[in-house]
Amino acid sequence: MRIDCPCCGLRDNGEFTYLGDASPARPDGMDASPAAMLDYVYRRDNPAGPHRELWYHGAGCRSWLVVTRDTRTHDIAEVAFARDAARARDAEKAVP
Amino acid sequence: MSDSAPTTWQQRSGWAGVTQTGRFGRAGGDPGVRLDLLGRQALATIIVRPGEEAALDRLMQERLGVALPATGRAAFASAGSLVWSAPGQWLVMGPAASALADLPQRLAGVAAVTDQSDGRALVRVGGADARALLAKGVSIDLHPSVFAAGATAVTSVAHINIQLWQVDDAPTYVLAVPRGFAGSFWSWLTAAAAEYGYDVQQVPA
Amino acid sequence: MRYSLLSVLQQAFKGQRDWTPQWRDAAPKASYDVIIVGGGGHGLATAYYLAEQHGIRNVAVLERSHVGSGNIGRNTTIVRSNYLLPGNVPFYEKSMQLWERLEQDINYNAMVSQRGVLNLYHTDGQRDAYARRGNGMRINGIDAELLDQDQVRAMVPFLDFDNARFPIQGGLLQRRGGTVRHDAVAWGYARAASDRGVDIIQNCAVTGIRRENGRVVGVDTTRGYIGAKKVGLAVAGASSQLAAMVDMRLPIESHVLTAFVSEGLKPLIDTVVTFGAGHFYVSQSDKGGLVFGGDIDGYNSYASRGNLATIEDVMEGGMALWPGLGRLRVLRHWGGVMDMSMDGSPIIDKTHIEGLYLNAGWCYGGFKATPASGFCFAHTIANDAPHALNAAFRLDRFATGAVIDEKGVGAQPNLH
Amino acid sequence: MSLALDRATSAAAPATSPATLQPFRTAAGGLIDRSQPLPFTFDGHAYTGVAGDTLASALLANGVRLVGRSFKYHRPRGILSAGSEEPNALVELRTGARREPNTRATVAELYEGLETASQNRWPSLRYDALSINALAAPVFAAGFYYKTFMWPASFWEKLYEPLIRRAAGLGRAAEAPDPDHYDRMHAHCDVLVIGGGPAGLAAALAAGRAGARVILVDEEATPGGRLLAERRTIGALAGTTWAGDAIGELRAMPDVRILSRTTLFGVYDHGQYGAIERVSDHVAVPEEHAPRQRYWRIAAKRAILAAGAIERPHVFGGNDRPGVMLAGAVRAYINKYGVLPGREFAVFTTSDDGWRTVADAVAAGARVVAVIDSRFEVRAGLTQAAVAAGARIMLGAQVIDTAGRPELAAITVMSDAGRTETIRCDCLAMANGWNPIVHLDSHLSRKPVWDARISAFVPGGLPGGMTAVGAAKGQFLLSDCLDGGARAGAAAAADCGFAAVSPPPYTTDPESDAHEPLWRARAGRGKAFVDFQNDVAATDIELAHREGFRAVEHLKRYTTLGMATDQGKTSNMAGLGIMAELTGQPLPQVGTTVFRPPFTPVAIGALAGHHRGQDFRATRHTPSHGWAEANGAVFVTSGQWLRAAYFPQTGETDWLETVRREVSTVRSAVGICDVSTFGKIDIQGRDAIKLIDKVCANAFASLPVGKARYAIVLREDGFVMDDGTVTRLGDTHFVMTASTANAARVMQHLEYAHQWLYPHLDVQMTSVSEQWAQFAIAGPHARDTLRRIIDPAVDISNEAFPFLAAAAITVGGGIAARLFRISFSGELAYELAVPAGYGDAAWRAILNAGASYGITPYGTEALSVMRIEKGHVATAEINGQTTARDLGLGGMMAKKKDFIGRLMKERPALIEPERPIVVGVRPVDPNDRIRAGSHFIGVDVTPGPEADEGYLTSVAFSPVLGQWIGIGLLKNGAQRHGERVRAYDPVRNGDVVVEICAPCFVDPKEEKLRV
Repeated sequence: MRIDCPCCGLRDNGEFTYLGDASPARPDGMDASPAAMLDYVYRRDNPAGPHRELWYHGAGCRSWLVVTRDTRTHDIAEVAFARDAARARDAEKAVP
Repeated sequence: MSDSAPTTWQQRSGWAGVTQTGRFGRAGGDPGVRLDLLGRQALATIIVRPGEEAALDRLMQERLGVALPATGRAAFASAGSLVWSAPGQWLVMGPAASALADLPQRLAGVAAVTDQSDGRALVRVGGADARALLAKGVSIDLHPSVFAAGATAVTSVAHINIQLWQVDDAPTYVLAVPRGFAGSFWSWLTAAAAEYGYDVQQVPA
Repeated sequence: MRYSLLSVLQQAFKGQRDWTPQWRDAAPKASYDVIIVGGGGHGLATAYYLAEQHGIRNVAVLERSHVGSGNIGRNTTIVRSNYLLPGNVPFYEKSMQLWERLEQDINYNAMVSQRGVLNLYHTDGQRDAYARRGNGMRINGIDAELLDQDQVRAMVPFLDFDNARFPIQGGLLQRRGGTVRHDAVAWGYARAASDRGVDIIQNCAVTGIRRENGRVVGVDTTRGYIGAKKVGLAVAGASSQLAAMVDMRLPIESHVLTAFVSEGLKPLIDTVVTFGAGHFYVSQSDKGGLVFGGDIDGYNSYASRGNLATIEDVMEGGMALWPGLGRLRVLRHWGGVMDMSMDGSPIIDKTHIEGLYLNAGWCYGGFKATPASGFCFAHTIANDAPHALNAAFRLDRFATGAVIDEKGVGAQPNLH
Repeated sequence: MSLALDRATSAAAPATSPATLQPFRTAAGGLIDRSQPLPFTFDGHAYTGVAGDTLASALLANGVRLVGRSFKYHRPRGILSAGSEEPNALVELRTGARREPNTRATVAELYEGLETASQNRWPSLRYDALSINALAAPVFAAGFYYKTFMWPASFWEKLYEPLIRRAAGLGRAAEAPDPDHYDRMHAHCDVLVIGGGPAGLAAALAAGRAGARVILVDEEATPGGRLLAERRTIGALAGTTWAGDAIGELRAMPDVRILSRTTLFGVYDHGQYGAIERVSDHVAVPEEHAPRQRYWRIAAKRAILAAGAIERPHVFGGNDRPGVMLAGAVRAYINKYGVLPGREFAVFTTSDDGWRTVADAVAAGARVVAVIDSRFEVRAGLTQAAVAAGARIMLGAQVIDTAGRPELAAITVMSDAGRTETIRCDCLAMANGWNPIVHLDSHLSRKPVWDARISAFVPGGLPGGMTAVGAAKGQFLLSDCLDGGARAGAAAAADCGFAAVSPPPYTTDPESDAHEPLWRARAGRGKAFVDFQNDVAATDIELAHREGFRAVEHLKRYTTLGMATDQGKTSNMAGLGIMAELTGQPLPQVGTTVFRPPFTPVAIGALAGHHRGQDFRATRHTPSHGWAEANGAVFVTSGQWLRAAYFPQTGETDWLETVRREVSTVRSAVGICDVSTFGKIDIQGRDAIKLIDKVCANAFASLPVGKARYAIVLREDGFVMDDGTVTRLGDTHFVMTASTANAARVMQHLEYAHQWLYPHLDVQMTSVSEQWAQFAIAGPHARDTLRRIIDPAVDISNEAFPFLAAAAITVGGGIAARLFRISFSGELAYELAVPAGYGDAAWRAILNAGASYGITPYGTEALSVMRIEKGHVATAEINGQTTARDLGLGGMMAKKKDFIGRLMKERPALIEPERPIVVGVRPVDPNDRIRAGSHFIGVDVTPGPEADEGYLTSVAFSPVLGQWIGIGLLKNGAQRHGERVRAYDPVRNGDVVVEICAPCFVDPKEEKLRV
């Protein structure tokens, strides 16, 4: 498998470490509920199909990436810097 | 305990105790690979602060006469070289040990500067078989149409994270290896180079 | 026909004419007392124990493909009960005990081979961790021996003791551990369950789970609707998909694990050995192939195939442990889709939906669990309450914090 | 009964001229070099082949046709094929540590002095004792073992299994480590062409001419494929000439690489391919510095599958007798190797191309006695050569049996009317159509599809970027191979952005590929084999059907069809065909087996490459490693690091004695320890403190500049990930340490928090683990020692530089350094960091400076003793299963800030009072020794699951207390100080009564570290 790191190009998946589903957002702050945290830490959709997931290019540029990959075929549709995706996520959250 | 003296504060290269100079590997013909062990030079990581990339670029042009290289690129100049190393990060190299001492001050508020001069062991790899040799360990495409002089990559070789950059189209490469891994890296490099024959020399800073 | 040496000899003279299908390839009835979704080892064992232990025979096992087509036929056939944590230990020991009498119980030779499982240690810290494990096993009445380097050398002299990056210091040995012919487990349970009245329905995929008034009433399948008083899910690899039919999100990810077999060789190694300093374990099948594997690839996947990074990692582990492997050849590698749970331990429990039961999250340890899993799941379904042996395998343990994390790596399935 | 051949095979060959030694070598022809005789041995007999031979062709040239014994019934077996699909001719190659079992004689290139042996036979190949298994064949039907060997239960491991194991298996592995080395190479290309036959060559030419970067891989020593095995013409050229020209043109192209002797074994995701180049397998021993094999990891934008096809055997009684061969293989031996596999040939065909064998055999000087074609009508002109040769032509007939002991001497043919007839011949060529090699495209889980025209599976939806051409696509005509290959090569180049010109169509000699499959012939008396290597007969498939194993995977697993070293290359289709007949289903509905990588078996050593022995994983060396090594330190592996465990001095005989001295010296004078292995992370930026406060569970906002603080990092699930320190070097500048074991993980975690959880923070972070050498200097004379090496201006008095102070200083006359007053030993202690290049110098300087105080270097053992004496937790306690509360650190958890792990650590089971908590332990009898890993059990309690109350995590012999001490995790531990329990250690026969105490044994008021 190869992942097209936005700054390093196509690299073997051996250069990366995997974290998992990028969909859950951390219930941040002192008012987060244990139930929401439980959901965030443990429960997953685990889809057979497109999956947004976090990978870390540890043997390369040390960027965290959000990779959209089909779990049935391993086909990768998109790779983005996690930081950019996170900023977009937070911007969306900020909208009332 | 023997051998504790002297207390002269002598620097040791990361290659010390690991490498031997001379001709090795395949005996006949010219060695296909030349390995130059580079002495210590000033090396630092520069990480730009949010929104300060233009300012950093300007400051580096003033200081070294080279612009911040783009992703995957390196720029070499006599005052110092800049090698991209991660988003918003560059390695800066100066010829002498103290060449970069002014940088933290100069870049204050624009970028974080962290000395790495002792953290890497550097080797220059040249010779007719240099590209083939590296292809044994590096999974990136080193074809001249893809990776040529001025290109750099952060990747891994033999389970060791390294950075390499190509300095000319001979081709010649420089590899920066984390200091503590120098022994294992050398073991791989020499095993891979043996079939071409290789020549090792020390190159003073 | 009962299987025996006599019946085999008789059939030898009759050109093997009188054998009949080992299990009935049943067509679905309108309804059942219990439907087990999943015709793998766990599902078939559950059906068998429902019939055998609880007298519940109006049972169907629904299999989307054919019996034994999932992980029961894709694993590396190792059985053991050398677990660390109290939640796991008695359960896996029960499984070991059921393995030890499996052939007599189901009249099918699954070649349970107690050739020993040897886990190597390479540091003092690992030794102490194995001592902790071994002592826990002994306290539970399970055999465990802590071997030093000489004892390991005597057992497996060809390993790399002298030039290793991580020298072998010793090992934890469970002599009762070993291997079992995996396919035969599925076929044997299928035959035994079928003989006891269970309908084994192949090529029947569940497409929906129907509920009325908060209680399960049946399942929609590619072969039509089938009613059921109770439905048990035993579909490791696809648990999340089935659970999604009733809007449940599970603490499970699906990952791929690659396994390998070499060409056939004359006997070389007569135990199961696990490398402690890399990802590699190996045994030799009765046919002569070395069966080995390593770590999961470490990303969500339903593709049942792995990639080169992991394959190389396994081979490097193999060569580091056993340098004589160099000229032996890998014949085939394949992937299985694992239900990786968030703490590395399984789930056998009732769900919040009445009449719906869940057996899932086996990670890559499901094969050895097959008999006890069936035994406990059958109990849980029959009594609507867990057996003491699976009392720790509750779904709510993630909320309560009573997680069973053998490796101590936390809620990250790719690390278990 | 056997014919003239017996004399040739049984005679130990005397060493005279090659010609007399090779009775079956043709007078001329073949792509071999007759001027280079190559002596070799088989089962101890000396023979001679010639350069260009495979072991199989050389054996055949010498008249050796009995080559092996089958797996189950030990039936005599010969050579079926001329390629990598060979199921029968498996031999052991070479001897000693280089012995390679199960090698296919058909792909083993001959070299001078090659030693080979048959396998799976005893005492000899010709007289194999276990061939009595064949007599019991009626019992040994598929799956019989599932039904028996069950009584008595204990006999399985003791008797049945050992017998089965000894009888099973094929060749013998070498008993020594593999002496050769293996190389790895990464390659990239635009177009990867898999297979160097006519289609592959045409594709590579078209892509290469367009300027694309091309890699062509081919299994054989010379590409050419079937062109080398058949007598064909392309345009005005002989096929072999055309192939030679094509290779020459490709070699001249700068961006084309031809990898011969290379098998593409697997297709992986996103255009990654694995291939093995057999660099040195055709020589006795690799040249110095040359690898035995090279593993190519190829990344390709486009791939062209031109792997060809495999001919199908016929299934009939006695079809496994040596001398029964694939027709294509017969032609290959004749045309490529100049070898006649027999003198009197018969051909059993269902395809037009089988008839080609007649003309080739006759041209090489053999007799063709009969051509049996099960079709009732064949194309006009097809029979011409056979008629001319005087062969009998038997249409609508089938071969149903063979005779000969052990090699073929005659066949029994049954006419359509049911009349049987025996025909004498010593070689039967079987032609039953071809199966495209669909293996590689199925590696990515694509199912092949049925092509009724050729009655075979062809590639279905191909993996991204892959195209099939030629025979691999089911196009068996040479002209189609060439034109299809050229078109595909041009298209692939165009996909990669190269302007490609479509070449004009190729012209060839006349050909036809008409064929009607015959899945099995009518029953004869003998066993009709489907899978030769695993001895699966047609009757086994019938039995599987009878017992309900009808799904293709069931069929395969129950009968072992297709599971041998050839992975069913010659057998799977016949198995499916017979099952289709039995179930009355069309064949494609029976299913297809999924072909898994590798395409042919791959040496484990090749995939491991450099990473074995000491090079299995990288070793990290500390800055003081050189000194420690020279001074006799004993090292311990700690993650990737090698650390000094202790430094024995002359006269010390026991590691405990050494460690005791080191500890005592530190506690009474001073010692130095290399702690460079800790992870060190430089954190800068306006929001650095915010990030640190999110990642650490204790509070840091209040940390003043110039101070260090102990830090605890939790996982989000509330368990402890790691501990370390955070030091504030400047207002917005911090350095954080992580434990040796977790350094990489903590760095990754920080990056995760920074890039994913809190992307708006102004933080710049980088690892400086390799930049700084760091040494702990501990003991009452630590300050005195330090004063001698730091520059005079630095004030390290207790007042100016108190406990937990930290500062950037200089040493050795202006060398930048960092000094931290932190202590894990409980003594007055510092950690001095210097640039790693000065690490060795600093280490020596400190030893010199401390010499007059009696300084000792100490290693990880002494470090561990002292931290246990102090009750500090380390890796053994921070094992991923413990919370901060378990470790006695619960009180440090911040209450007023959010941090990773905050909520989850409060889950009910994690705060229940029963939960084991850290305690100190010491044996009641001070002479007793305790061991980590012992479990805690009540003093008079019988061991059992309910009695288990926790375990000992760490132990040490404390020189201060003069006895063993430990720390452990005990249920309700905090309330049980003073209580006695047992440290129960049955795996080491230990059972020691211990007293529970507070987890701190030395200086509990911490007076020593503040002086």
